[in-house]
Amino acid sequence: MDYVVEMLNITRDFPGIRANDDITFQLKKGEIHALLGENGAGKSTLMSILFGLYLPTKGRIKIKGQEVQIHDPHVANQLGIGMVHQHFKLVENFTVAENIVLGSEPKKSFGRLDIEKAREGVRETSDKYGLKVDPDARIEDISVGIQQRVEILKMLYRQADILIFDEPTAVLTPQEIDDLMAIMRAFAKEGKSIILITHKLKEIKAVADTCTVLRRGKQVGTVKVDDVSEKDLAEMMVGREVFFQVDKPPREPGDKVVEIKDLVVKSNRGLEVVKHLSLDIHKGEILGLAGIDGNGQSELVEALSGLRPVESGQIILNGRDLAPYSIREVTEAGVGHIPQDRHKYGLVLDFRLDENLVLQTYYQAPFSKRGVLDQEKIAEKSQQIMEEFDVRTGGGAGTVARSMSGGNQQKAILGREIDRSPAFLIAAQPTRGLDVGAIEYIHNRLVAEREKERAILLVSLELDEILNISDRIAVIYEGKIVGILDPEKTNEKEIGLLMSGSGKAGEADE
Amino acid sequence: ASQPAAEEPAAEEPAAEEPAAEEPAAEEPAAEEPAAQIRVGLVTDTGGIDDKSFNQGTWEGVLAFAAEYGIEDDNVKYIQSESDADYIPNLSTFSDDELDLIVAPGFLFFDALTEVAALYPDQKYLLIDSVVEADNVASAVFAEHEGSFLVGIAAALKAQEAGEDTVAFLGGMDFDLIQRFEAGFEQGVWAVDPDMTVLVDYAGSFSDSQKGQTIASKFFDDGAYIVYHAAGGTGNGAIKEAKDRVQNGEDVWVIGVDKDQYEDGIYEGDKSVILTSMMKRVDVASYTVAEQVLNGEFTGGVLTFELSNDGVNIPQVNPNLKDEWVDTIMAYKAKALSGEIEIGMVPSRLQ
Amino acid sequence: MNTFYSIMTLTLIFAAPIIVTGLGGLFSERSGVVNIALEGLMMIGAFSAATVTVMLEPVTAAAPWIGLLAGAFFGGIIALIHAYASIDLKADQVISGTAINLLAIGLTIYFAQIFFNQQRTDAFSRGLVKTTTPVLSEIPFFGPILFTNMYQTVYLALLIVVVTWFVVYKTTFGLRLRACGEHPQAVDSMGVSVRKMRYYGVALSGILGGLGGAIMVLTQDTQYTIGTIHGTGFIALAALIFGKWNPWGLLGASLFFGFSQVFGIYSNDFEILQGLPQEFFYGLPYVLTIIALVVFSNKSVGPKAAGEPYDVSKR
Amino acid sequence: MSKLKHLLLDESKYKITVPIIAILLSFLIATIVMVFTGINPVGAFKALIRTMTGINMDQLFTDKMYNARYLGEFLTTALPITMTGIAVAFAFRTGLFNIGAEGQLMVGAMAATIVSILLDLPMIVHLPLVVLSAAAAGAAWGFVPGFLKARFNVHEVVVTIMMNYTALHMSNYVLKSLPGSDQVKTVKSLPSGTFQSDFLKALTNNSRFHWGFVVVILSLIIFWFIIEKTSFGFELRSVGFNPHASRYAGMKVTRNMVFSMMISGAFAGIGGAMLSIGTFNYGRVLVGFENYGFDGIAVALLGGNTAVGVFLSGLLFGGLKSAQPLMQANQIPMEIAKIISSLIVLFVAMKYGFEMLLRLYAKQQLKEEE
Ligand SMILES: Nc1ncnc2c1ncn2[C@@H]1O[C@H](COP(=O)(O)OP(=O)(O)OP(=O)(O)O)[C@@H](O)[C@H]1O
Ligand SMILES: Nc1ncnc2c1ncn2[C@@H]1O[C@H](COP(=O)(O)OP(=O)(O)OP(=O)(O)O)[C@@H](O)[C@H]1O
Ligand SMILES: [Mg+2]
Ligand SMILES: [Mg+2]
Repeated sequence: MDYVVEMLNITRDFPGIRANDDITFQLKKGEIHALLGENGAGKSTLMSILFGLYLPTKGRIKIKGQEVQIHDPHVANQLGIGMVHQHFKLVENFTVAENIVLGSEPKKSFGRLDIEKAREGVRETSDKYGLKVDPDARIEDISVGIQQRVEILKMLYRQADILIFDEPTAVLTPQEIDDLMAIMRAFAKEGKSIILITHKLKEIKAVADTCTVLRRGKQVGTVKVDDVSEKDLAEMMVGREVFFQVDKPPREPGDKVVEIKDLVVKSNRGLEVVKHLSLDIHKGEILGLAGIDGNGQSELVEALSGLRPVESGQIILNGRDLAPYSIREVTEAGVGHIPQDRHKYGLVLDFRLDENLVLQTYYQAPFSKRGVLDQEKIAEKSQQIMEEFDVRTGGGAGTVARSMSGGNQQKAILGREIDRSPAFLIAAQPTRGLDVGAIEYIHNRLVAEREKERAILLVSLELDEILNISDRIAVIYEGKIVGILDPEKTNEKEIGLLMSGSGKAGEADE
Repeated sequence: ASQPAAEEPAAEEPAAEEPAAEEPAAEEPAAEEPAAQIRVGLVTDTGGIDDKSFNQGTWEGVLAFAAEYGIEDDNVKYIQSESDADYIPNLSTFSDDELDLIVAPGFLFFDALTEVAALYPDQKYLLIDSVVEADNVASAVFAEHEGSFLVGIAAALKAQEAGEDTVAFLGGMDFDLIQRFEAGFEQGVWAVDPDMTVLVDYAGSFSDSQKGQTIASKFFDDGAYIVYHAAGGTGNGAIKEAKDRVQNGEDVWVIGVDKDQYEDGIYEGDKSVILTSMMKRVDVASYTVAEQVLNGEFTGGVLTFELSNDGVNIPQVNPNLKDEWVDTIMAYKAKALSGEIEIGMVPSRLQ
Repeated sequence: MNTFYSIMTLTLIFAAPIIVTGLGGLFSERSGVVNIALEGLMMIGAFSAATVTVMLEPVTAAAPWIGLLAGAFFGGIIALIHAYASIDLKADQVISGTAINLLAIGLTIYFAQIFFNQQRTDAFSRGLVKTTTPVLSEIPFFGPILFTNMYQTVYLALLIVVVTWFVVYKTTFGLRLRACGEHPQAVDSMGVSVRKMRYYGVALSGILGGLGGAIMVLTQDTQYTIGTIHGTGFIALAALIFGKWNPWGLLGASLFFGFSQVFGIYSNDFEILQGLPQEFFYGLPYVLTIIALVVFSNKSVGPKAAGEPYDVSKR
Repeated sequence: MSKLKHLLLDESKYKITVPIIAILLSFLIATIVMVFTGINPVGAFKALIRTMTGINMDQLFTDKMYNARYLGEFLTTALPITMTGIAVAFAFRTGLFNIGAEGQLMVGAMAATIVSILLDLPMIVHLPLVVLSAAAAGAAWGFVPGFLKARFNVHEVVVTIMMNYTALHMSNYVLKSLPGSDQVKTVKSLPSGTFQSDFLKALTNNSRFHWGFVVVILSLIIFWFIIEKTSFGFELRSVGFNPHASRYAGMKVTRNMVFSMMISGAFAGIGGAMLSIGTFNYGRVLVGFENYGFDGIAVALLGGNTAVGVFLSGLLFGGLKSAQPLMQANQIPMEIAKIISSLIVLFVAMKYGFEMLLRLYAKQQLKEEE
């Protein structure tokens, strides 16, 4: 038998939900095996079981032919299983070396940590795979891409040969993604076996040999990647036909709604990250803002929505300069904002859904009269948004937001922001981490808003998304707009070059 | 003998000058006959009956009275206050129960007792250390300055012998009651040696032994040879500091207060750092008034406990005082009693 | 100069229980469990130490030292309640700590009533005794401060500072402990049991908190009463934060608190300060702490995950 | 399934069943402790019943069976801790932990004393002014930790602990400095500036029960109304749960945090008035803390941070507090009441554990039925 991992008839129950239902997953030596499924399909759960974070309710696991009980990650480590989690598990104020050796530290007398030996080990491993990482750097000082390498090194340091990657590319720049793909291929060639969880079909096509698809906790099937198209995979996952191309009628842009003039914004560290940026957005237009993460997009969005002070310059909305306005004034002036971090900014997770749906309007009539809330009016409004935007919850409008699925949370935010009928809607990475079904829905809603003559700014790290639904594309690089492109007349390559500073080498992977 | 059966050596003292009340020797009950009963209740402050101080002394007086007159256990009781908010309810509880005598130790009860005594005019109360003007309240006050005068003499004699020139006074809280201790002490010291220095500090608390220890440490470092404390639990810290130092080879002393503190000062075998103590016989007060009630002689009003009726005194046995010093002290006492020496109640720093 | 030496010596004596208890808090918080129960743990330690000392005093001269051990032991035991509640049952750590503080008040005095029939323990006749070390006390400057009329527990406290620093920053145990307070998920995914590390952390806080209380009662009191600890556990907590969860910082902060208490008592001796009310000096350390917290606020970040129950499924 | 079982297994009722289990369990453990240490627990329960109902179980059917004074005193004791309970609950609901109710109560008591002593006004003006000044002082004391948290991100728990000590020493100093004060108390408040009531006194056989209870009831209603009904309360809760999202939604996070602590402090400050112009009618110089703040935490927790809950648990803890002297008089170490209180807090804090157990039990029941 040449399977290194066999998960046989795995079932896992959570209170109220069967996250994995009789799933059989088999991984061959030297293979890259993708795991695909909508949000909540049970991918992370299945892998957490393999990694010893959860025990299966039913089912057996065999590693290299031996039946095993993986009751904690330590056992998984010993079996040669390593996992790069969706959210990194790194201690921010520790050094790279400390993070890597944590849990299997080299020791000196008196239980002392042998930091020299640790450093050396790290250097050795990273050199072997060409992962350039400084063992003495602090995690908080290094980029996300490097942090991911630290995660990978953690596995390698423990001599893992079964590597699990949970949505590893969600946080990476295109260049970093390419690098990662190369690293994975190298691992596979060396005989390591890889499980890759991702929502990005393109990546599966690019590196995976096999793909197992899950839907609502059940196994839909396992296929050879070469035998299927992206469209086939998407359909297996969602259970219906999926259209990648959004149906978007051409239209003439209207008047300027938003005029950003010579805008300067500083980052948390006090550095100028938006540098004299100017940009117009028109009525009935989706303007896609493309750029590598960290080039000032977040700060720009925060300045536009009032969350971050403007150093100089103007943000003119329908003739009024919003730059000196407070957040509330900006909101009232008609700016809607779908924030990039929906858990931190978008929702009060401990509030009920209905409370979240009036988060910006609770103090206005009809929701509040002379300072007293009108629960009935709030309930009515929630009902309306929930119906219109297909927000599904277990317990209606009274459901606590924390217990809703990521997709539904996002739909709720989208509904709330659109329902306020803003003249200007900012959508920052509105589909991050969502499955294709949810993405499709959100794209369609954005296009529908465009039809209603709104000005929409779409900020995204996904070029596909930008190319797909924008009317114009602005590329941001180091806090400046370095090009305005027509999606019909450009391609990923051109945008990619602009994003990396007109292709000048070396600057892109800073 | 009707002397309270307290543990201190003083208990052996024959009751030559029993204060205030008449000696009810004739009424001493025979063991077989059921004794006449009265019910006595003590309301403690937050310290409880075991505070080695006021509450305890008063309670010991009550117990001694009960033992002497064959009062049944059920008829003497106490109730402890969890906070000062409980004073009134607790006094009221006993008043509702119609106890024959309700005792409140300490000036902290002044307000509560004033109020309750007015509400229950038929009940009889004893208040210690403070005066409530009511017919049904007996108020016991003490001449602390007189007793302190005696220990001041002892301190000066001991310091002279050791060739030291500084002694110290540690007070609990800086108000007139405690200032009387200070006043008497310094007059006693200066009566022997007018050149002697008396250091003075107040801890601001009667229950902070940490602070007591620190102030004592400061006194000793500043050259004090003997510390007289009138600070309750705070003073325990001073005693501890002295014990520590003596065991460490230094020569320092403490004068105890309220009762004979010799035991508390023992650091080895039967050697104690307590030079002598200024005894303030609150037990005598509760004993005496309980006796009055039993005999139907309760009159209320102010009862003063002083040198003349042994309400304040030094212990009968003073292992750390030379006999000749005791004689000197007794000579001064006689002068005070005869009026030859006037002992003031206000310390020099406030005059 | 004499006064200066006295103040310094007393400062060390006052600081010792704060240091030891604060280090206990350091272990707990570094492992990710906020320990507001230090006050209660000190009470338990002080009560146990006083009780054992009183009982063994007639038998052995080592009674106070056995008392110290007893304080540490029972502090550790009670801390396990906090550990169980906050680690296994995911109770709010501040609330669980508050409950332990309340429980300690009740338990110590209740058992005092059972053992001694009074609301405090009996007084021990000696407790720990100040010592003047021959020869060393002759050293200029340090002699009068460190080796004259000093409790040996002060040396113990300073030793524990060094040991704690070594354990926390130099050993693999320390690495894991700190990681638990920063990012427990990371520790867990590396196959180290967060639960176990946190139990160690909290148990150590109990042991050291109990020891701190024991030191306090045996050096600065004559018996255990409800007022023996009077907020020192909270001061230790403040010192921990003030000292930025670092043993040396904690040492500095504890000395500061010790000094300001002693100084309050000495303030009378300085003529310029005599006009100020005593209360001013009583309150000063607390006001200064607040000011210090504000001044250092931008950097005063404690263990990131402290206070959060560890949840495996949290992402 | 029996009715009791039904109730135990109903998840939506956990909010009520868990605290009740916590109370019962605490009493059970305390009883076991008493039995094992050779104390007869009956006396403890008799004392509790007597303080909370006025009925003396030892004198049933005699003329001494009932005494309304106990009831009055018990309610009087419950008033300040209900106020600190409201204060803590209010802060909790807005995401803050107010361990400083103790200090806020002290400065509230201090302010009430000052205004009630120094001003001579007709009652209709004087009394409200006294109460307002207590609230204002408490609010000022709450302002500091609120502001420091909002502005400098200093943890409110530590600041409030420090503020408690500061309050203790400052109010002691101020009270001692008032005209006529001695080392332990001030002179009496003017009757126009106190809650004291001959009517209520007469009603409760000369207990100290006073008009403060009206203010407590009003405070409970105000607490409930602000938190549950107003847009202001919405904002406070939102900021408490998620300051980032609240800022995003246009709320003023800093200001709201400060408001929360100030309102919480105001409630605690009024608690101080319950003492200084209710239970007593003079200002007291304190030796140390009286743990009203901690009692407030217990009250708030057991009451689930709701108005009705705080009302009920305020009564329970008030009863436990005021029963202590009678317990001691019955030869029961009164600390058993403190042990019970702290166990209740501990068990309420362990509520997830209980919920887990209940769910487990529910599962078992289901299996058995199958
Ligand atoms: N700890 C948990 N407790 C309860 N339910 C859980 C828990 N973890 C996951 N679930 C549920 O199990 C289901 C599967 O979740 P899982 O995280 O495995 O999905 P996923 O496929 O990884 O989703 P995504 O693509 O969003 O990462 C979800 O419906 C989720 O609600
Ligand atoms: N502890 C939990 N209990 C119940 N459900 C959970 C728990 N943790 C996660 N879930 C559910 O798991 C599903 C996926 O969660 P997840 O956090 O991966 O969402 P997401 O939208 O993918 O977010 P992310 O941006 O982190 O990828 C959601 O339905 C979420 O509600
Ligand atoms: Mg997942
Ligand atoms: Mg996800």
